Amino acid sequence: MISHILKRAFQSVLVLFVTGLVAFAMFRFVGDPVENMLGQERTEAEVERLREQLGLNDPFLVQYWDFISGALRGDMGVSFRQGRPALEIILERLPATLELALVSALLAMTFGILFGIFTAIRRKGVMTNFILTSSLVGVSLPTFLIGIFLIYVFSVELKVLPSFGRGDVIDLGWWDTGLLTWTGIQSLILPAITLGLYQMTLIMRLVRSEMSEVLRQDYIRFARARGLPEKAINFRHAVKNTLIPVITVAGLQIGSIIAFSIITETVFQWPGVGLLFIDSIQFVDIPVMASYLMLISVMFVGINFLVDMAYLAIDPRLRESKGH
Amino acid sequence: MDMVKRAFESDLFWSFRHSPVAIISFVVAVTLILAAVFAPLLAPYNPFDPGSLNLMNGFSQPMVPNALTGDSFLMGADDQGRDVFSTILYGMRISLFVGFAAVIFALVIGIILGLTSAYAGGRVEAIIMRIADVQLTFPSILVAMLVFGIAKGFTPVHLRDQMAIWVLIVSIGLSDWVQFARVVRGAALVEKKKEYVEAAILIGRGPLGIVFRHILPNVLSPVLVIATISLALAIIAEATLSFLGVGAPPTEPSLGTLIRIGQGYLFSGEWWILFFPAMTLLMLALSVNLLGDWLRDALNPKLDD
Amino acid sequence: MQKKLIIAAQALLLATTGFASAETLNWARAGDSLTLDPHAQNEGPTHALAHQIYEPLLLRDMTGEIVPGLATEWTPSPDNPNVWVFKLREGVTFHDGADFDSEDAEFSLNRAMTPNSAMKELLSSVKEVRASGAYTLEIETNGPNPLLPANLTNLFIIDKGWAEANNTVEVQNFEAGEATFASRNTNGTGPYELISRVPDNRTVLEGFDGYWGKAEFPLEVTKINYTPIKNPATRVAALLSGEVDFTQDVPVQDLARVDSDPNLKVIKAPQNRVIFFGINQGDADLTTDNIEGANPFADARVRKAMNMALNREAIQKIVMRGQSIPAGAVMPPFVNGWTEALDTIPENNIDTAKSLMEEAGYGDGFSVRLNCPNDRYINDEAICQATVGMMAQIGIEVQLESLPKAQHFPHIPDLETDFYMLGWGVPTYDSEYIFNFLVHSKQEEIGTWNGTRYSNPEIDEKIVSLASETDLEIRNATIAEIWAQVQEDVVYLPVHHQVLNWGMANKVETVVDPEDSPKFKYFKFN
Amino acid sequence: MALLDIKNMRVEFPGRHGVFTSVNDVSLYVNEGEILGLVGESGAGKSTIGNAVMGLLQAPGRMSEGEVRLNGERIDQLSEIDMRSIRGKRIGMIFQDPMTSLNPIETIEFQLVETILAHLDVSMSEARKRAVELLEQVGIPEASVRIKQYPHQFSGGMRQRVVIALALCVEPELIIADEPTTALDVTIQAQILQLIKDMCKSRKLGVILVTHDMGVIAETADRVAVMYRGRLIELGDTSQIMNAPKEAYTQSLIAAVPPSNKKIDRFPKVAIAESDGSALQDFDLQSHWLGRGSAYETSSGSLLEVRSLRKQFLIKGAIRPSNRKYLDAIKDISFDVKAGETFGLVGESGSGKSTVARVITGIYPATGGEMEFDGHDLINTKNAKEKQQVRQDIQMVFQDPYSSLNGRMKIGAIVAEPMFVNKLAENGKERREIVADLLELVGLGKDAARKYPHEFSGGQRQRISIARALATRPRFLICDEPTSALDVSIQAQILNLLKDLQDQLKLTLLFISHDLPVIRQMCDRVGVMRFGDLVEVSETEALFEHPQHSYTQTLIGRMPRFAK
Repeated sequence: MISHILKRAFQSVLVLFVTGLVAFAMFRFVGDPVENMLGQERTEAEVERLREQLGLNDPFLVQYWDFISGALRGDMGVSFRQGRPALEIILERLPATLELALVSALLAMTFGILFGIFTAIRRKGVMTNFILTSSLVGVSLPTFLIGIFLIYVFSVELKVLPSFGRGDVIDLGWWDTGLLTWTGIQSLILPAITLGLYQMTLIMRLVRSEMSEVLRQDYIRFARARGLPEKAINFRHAVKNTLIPVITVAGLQIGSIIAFSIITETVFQWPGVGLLFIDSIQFVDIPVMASYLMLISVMFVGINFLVDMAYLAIDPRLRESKGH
Repeated sequence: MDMVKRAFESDLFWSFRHSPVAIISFVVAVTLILAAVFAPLLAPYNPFDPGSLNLMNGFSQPMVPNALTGDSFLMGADDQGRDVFSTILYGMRISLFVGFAAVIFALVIGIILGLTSAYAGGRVEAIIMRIADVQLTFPSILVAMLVFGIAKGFTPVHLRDQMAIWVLIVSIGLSDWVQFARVVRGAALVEKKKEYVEAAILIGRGPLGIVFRHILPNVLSPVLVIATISLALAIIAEATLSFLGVGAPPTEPSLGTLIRIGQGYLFSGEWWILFFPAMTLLMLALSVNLLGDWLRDALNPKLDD
Repeated sequence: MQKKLIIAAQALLLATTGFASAETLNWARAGDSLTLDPHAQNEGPTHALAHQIYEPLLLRDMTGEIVPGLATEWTPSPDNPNVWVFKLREGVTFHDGADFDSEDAEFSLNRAMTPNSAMKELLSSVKEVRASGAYTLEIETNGPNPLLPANLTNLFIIDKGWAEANNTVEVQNFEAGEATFASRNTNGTGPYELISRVPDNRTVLEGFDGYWGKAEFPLEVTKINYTPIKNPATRVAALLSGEVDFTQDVPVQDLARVDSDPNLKVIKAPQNRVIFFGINQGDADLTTDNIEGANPFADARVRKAMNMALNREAIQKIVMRGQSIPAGAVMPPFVNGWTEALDTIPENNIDTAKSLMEEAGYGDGFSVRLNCPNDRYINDEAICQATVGMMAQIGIEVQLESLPKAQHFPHIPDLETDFYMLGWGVPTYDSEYIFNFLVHSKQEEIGTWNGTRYSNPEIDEKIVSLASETDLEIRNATIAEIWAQVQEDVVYLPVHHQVLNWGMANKVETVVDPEDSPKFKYFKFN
Repeated sequence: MALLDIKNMRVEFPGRHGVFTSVNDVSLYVNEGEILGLVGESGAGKSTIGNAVMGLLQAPGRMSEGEVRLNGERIDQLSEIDMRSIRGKRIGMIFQDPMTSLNPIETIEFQLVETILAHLDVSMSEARKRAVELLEQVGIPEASVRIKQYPHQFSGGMRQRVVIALALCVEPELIIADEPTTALDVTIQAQILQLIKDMCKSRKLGVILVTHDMGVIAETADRVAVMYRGRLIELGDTSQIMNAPKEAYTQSLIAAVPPSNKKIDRFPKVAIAESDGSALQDFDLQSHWLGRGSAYETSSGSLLEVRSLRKQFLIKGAIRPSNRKYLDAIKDISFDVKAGETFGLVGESGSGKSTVARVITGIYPATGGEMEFDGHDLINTKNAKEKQQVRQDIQMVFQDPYSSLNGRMKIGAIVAEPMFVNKLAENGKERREIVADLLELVGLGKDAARKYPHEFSGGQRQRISIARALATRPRFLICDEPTSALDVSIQAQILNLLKDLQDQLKLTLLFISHDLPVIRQMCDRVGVMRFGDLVEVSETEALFEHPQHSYTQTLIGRMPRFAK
């Protein structure tokens, strides 16, 4: 068990180093931050001075080392764009993204699992076909278009939901939340649907196929032969067995949701890290981009780890001899 | 002949004939793919030839002659005076090319790595699956943006025009191979334990012969399902990337680029610039998705992910 | 029934988002201010926000006129032609209650000249800033500088005591690795106080009770909610849905829709920015063309042909929806040196252009790369695309490479492009500014944005002479001479002057600021 | 009045190729305290009857005619909800595979208590108490501790006891046991059958025991119903059916069962079973391709010598060797196989007998020991050519007829592949001719070459498997449970075929099986394996008549026998 955790931890660190390296390789090519930082009146000498100051003239590996050693000390550098510590900016924007991602994931999980179970139990039928096909429409259009379409319908034409931003947020000191105000919740609806739709379809399909598989198992037939009520069979025996593999995928999807929030946040001007990342790319704000990627990696690795642990907790077969 | 006969007698074809959804999807998908392939024959204009464009045709309404030039377009003209219908046909070529190539790229990498890890086992398997995990750490759009950034640095200036498409292919493919590898590995591990593999060892087949002659054909069904769904995903991914500014160039737009451009005209009344490309994309992705869905049920493999 | 529901929901939305109040203005634009430190960035959105909170000695009002700010009068010193004397406004207090005097002005201008300041180029001619009385400030320049006041319109004054107390004397420095106090906090003399700010998200300003100009300006806007909305469609949606009262960057194709909305209106004015193409005419060979050993752009006939092939009216009509002014010179119309004749667009004549190409020996055409930004100017990428088509008509096959601004702009000073799009604004409203950056041969300190490799020693000499010429008539004559040569040599292919489009609720009354920098103290509600 | 009375039952499955009638006009009954054996080969419809009684037919199957009465009350037309109160409460069911019949992620207690509460109005604690008692009754030691465990913590036999406890937990009147011991080893099988018998007698239960195994029926059932292709062929007392079957099918079926008490030369032909093809044609082996391989000396000495063979499997990897855990699949065994004989290896699952086959063929490398085949060192040979030569001489017929053929290859390609890989034929034409001959030889006919495996039945596939093995012209053929997946009538044919081939081609056989009667019929000498050890090697008849080792004695004692 402990060796398992240690192994995981080691792999995680490796992943982070690789992420950092790849991220850095990219930054050399997204553009030159210096032109953005200086106005059109800048001189060659100015450019040189700033490049030197930012360490952009150092060899690639030196820059990478500076970044990694800084990161280990919790110093991710200073945003070229805002002149504030990159980590601080990221952490300031993180609650927005996490709230959006969590609500989307919750929506996706709830409806994905419900619809998945429904369509697995009733394999044929008008309702099943409707759910299956209409959910496919949602993944057959790019996210940004769905978002803009929702804005058009619900903000511009019906004027019932806000088109941008987070509404009023309440600062809890270490976390600012939009979940406690009416405007905050209103503002969350469209982005959460946009972001969650894709994952919902994915989870629904997964639940459906896993559950169909489980329903064919002997122990389900045996449960039926013992005269257990259909509800107990479907929701106790089948669903629980279905959810074990679903947890892994769904857990990993949370990571994807955070990454995909880049697009949703851009469309809805949601003030989270995804939007920050896009702004940073445009401005070649290297410290912020690097911090963002590291953050995503840390979260992903963390989620992976938690999913692993959840797996152990739920599946008794893996519990004692730890399996795999 | 034998193959054809076998195909028509197969359970798969029987299930196809009894599924109206599958038939309709198949017809739509094939029609669109053929339309894309034969775009130069079908399209009234060549939208990729800038010299033939007349800017004054810009924003012509569908089927209404342009007030300035008198030209009339079936689906209207876009902001550059391009015939929307022709642009969609040509754009679909690019989208489909990117989609197919990305899926093939992912498929080849995924199959090779999946088979290798399943057959070799041990350390090789551990390393490959770890790489897959790391790959999963980078969500697909980030992978694409990374590849795009890196490629831009390495491509010589005069090759940049062609670069965009290949970068799209590589980046979408790179973010996609893991699921192929996992499914192939899962299926191959099952196949590897079957006795026909032992029989093949006994008659003296080498590892390559066993993997490619024996195991590979038996793991292709789930791969086919994933490949179909991946095709739809790749086409959508291309569109999404173009929204982030890393898509096909506007002078030779893909469906995604057309939608990206068209979404700017959602409020302004020039609905046709967005509507037709979006509907085409929807029909294409939906029909491919539905086909994949049907295929999944018809082949009923237990997909690992 | 359904309709009723919708109306009820609308009412709810309106009530809860609270923009029913006549005094609050919900303001959106594409980008946010980068920092609150007024000397750390020389950039539009940053200055636009700073103008609400801080004030310069003198400023341009919404019509572009230079008017008194914290200085009430300014004249060249009668004793020394190199010195400007400013009489400062009395009875002005900062938001924290501190009094404003010449020490603050001296401190602020000196701060703006430190190496970390982004504003120092505007003050490069300044030798010394002196507080010569409690309310008198003297600025001495290296040699006479008649245009100095025009350079001061975005140089904001901060409180010396506040800066020292909060250890924010230095403009922020990236090497130091931390944000300064001034980049997050403000203490200006301006009409609005900062209430709260989350960068890229929302900034809230409220009227400053102790503002000196209370009697002088309408000040009908008492509260400002400022939100940057990056995605154009979302920005328009926010305006159409009523969530935003005022936005600066309305996409041209949506102007009609906004204007036709009964609750909204659009107002327009020419912007201080000209869009043009630069062409590499100085190199012996081009790297991005298909002609070996020669530079087709070096032939003036080719450049003239291109100038003729460029159909500016079509671009204006279709790409810009009429929201541009076709340009004949790379100079916005407000600039000293501008004449109608210079700005007359060349005739669009493909046949003549073709014969010019023939004469130059390029009857079969050639191919070349065009570099273009895709997120900087209004419809920049679409203009370039249209240009590709127009050039194709005279046989020039253009490959378009459109890139985000961070990747596009370094190509120009680094001389990595042969054909590129650039836009230029002239904050000093004088032609010298254009010559210094775009026409003079490219050198370390001058001609830095001249990516055309155009180099004319005679012209260079004339440009340098402008800086110290005090006789305005001689100076204007030289400017005219330089322009004549630039036009003759077709150094640039001008496209158009951008037009500013401000979309707003009907209740808002304002004119368009040519620098795209709204000053809300002038705004009225009807 | 009979406990369960089935009248004219007809069950249909509509499908792609029309309506398939799985059960056709079957009438039978079961009394209290009686075990009715329902016997038949695969596809006979015997399991379908059980499912139809329970109302658990897989869609779109349906009972289209007939009636089912439980204690005189019609139950085949009940609604799903009413049926549920019969399932488990009045009729219990036991499934074949104990490994998959239990929900893997719930405790045994949960599953028992849930079932009790579903039918009885008792409190939670009462249900728990009852659950523990049930486990004790079915013979699970330390029931109160083990009840908290999960299914994977139980062995196969114990799991089947749990399954029985679940079926019995609300004291049903009737139990339908669908192949309850097929997945179990002989020794366990006897225990489980005894348990079912005891429960039946002590609780006055009616039991329908569905099985394909005549031995099980002979030992357990009071009466027997014989099914064939959906029809009830014969119904009678066990002794009558076993000793004096009236119907021809029953007769041939019983004749096909390998007798456990004596050795017979050949199995009689089964009249109604699938066509046997033709028997071996008279090949002139001297001139035929197959004969050319057998030009070796048939010495009377040992063809294969195995000395101190060991095989370990790594079951838990670790960086430090001392932390690694191994499973000893074969612990130090030695035996010889003489040329031309059939050497049998018998043992229960997990005894290591299949591993021995795979080590000899080289599919698994040996961990230690020596092996010599016709003078060639099988373990230390590095010479690739020599290795391949030996490999060619040793071939194998596998247990599972479904997984041992590559479903994506045509039969012709499957049989031709060994010749292609080892370059045993001049060209494609010759290969095709040899394939045709081989297919004729194993009784399939040459047209089989153009078909795919899924077009063949299990017995036919084993013939293909044998043809493939012969295609390298081997001298030594390992048969690893070649008939354990086959019906008894087909088994007889395959065993006959193997005997014939051995005679004609002078093959040496290593015959591996868990089935003692089959071993007795096939082998000259037998080795008994248990937990990786070879506990006894002896002449077959001597072994069966006078087993020396105590384990052999147990094994032979538990062997189901039925006297003809």
